[in-house]
Amino acid sequence: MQVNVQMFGEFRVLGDCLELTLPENSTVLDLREFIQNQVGEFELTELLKLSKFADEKAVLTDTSLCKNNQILAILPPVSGG
Amino acid sequence: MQVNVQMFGEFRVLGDCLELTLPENSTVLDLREFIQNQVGEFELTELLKLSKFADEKAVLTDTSLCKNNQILAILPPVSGG
Amino acid sequence: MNIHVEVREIGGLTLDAAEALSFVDAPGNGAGSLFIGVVRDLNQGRKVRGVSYDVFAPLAEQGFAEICAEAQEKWGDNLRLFVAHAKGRLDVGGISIVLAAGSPHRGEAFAACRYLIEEIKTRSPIWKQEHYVDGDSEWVKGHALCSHG
Amino acid sequence: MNIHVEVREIGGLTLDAAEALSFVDAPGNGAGSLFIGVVRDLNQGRKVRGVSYDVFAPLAEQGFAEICAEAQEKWGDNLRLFVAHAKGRLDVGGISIVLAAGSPHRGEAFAACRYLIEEIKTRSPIWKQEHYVDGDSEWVKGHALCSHG
Repeated sequence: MQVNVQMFGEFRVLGDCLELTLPENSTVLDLREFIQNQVGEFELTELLKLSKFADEKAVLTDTSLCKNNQILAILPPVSGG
Repeated sequence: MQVNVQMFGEFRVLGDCLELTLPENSTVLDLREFIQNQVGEFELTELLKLSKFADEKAVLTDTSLCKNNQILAILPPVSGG
Repeated sequence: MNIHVEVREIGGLTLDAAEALSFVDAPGNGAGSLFIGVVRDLNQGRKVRGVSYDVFAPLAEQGFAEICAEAQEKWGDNLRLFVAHAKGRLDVGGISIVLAAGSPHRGEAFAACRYLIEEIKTRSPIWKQEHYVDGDSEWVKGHALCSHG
Repeated sequence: MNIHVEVREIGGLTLDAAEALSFVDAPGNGAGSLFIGVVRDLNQGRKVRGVSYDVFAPLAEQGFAEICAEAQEKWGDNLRLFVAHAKGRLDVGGISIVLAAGSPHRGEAFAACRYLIEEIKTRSPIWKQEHYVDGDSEWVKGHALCSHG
């Protein structure tokens, strides 16, 4: 299945979004590990550990199931306001 | 000596200001008693007890000396802001 | 000068939030806290049409400046502060007071703005006469001022 | 509707205090508390030229609305609340956030306005990239969001 992962903050160095193909029934944890393996840079993999995934309505836990064609976002630690 | 006492709040019923002639070396307490004796109405004499006198720079104590041609103000309990 | 205090006669310029925020802005300030007091249509169960503010202006402005100086002592000399109070009659919705505090960080701005309104409410020579929809008018009961010295 | 929440793209309308105060005004409201966040020229000793705000807008607006609902639960359903956050690049002096709370009395207005900014700061998907006078740029270090459920 396909998911679209939007990048924010420091992850913008990877582009504005990643189009990823994941196995059926992947969880957010699977997605996290998938990205972790694609990103070689040490600083970004460390940052990824501190980051959350979200859809447009809520921040997701690692056990959440991904859906086909879902729009997700990777949220590094926030500094806003 | 002459003092000009400006009226505020409920004391406006007496006019915008009172031009009073007081004996030399009168204190704020003397002024207070002078006005107390002139104002017959019970409600206003009760209000006067709760009121302070001031010049343009500070609220005065009853022991302050009045000055000739001084501009004073009578300040009933405040409710502003 | 980083303090502005004023009693403004109604009929001239009306009190204005933008003016206050603009005054407290500065390149080093990241936070602005503003308070406005507005005449509301109901007080203690009575329908209000308007309020007249009676102010002993010179003493009020002197007091505003003292309160601002106290705030700067507590939260920093670099605080920029704006205080303006209306004098005269306002209808419902009219702005009676505008306060603003500008500072590098938000904690100081909030604290100073809150301090200004609480102190002004209790220490300023200002009296409110409420005008009711039924035609009656009444001076709002207040509390006695303190004298110092 | 007594809540307004918005992420506003810079380049369109700029954030505006008057708009916020006007939204939270109502005949029964005697108090308005407003907060603005402004880009300042110095952060942790470095001279700043501007800040880019990166925002995941749909989730941010969802979060703003939740925070507003929490404030109404704490300080009254009749609270009127306004939240707008900028998205994009601002120079020094640019307004990044405008919050306002309107209520019958000032205690609730101040408390709600303070609650909004503290919660928005810690819970919103917003990232700041500072641009320095020396030409360098850096994403400001933040803290991890919490997930619920």
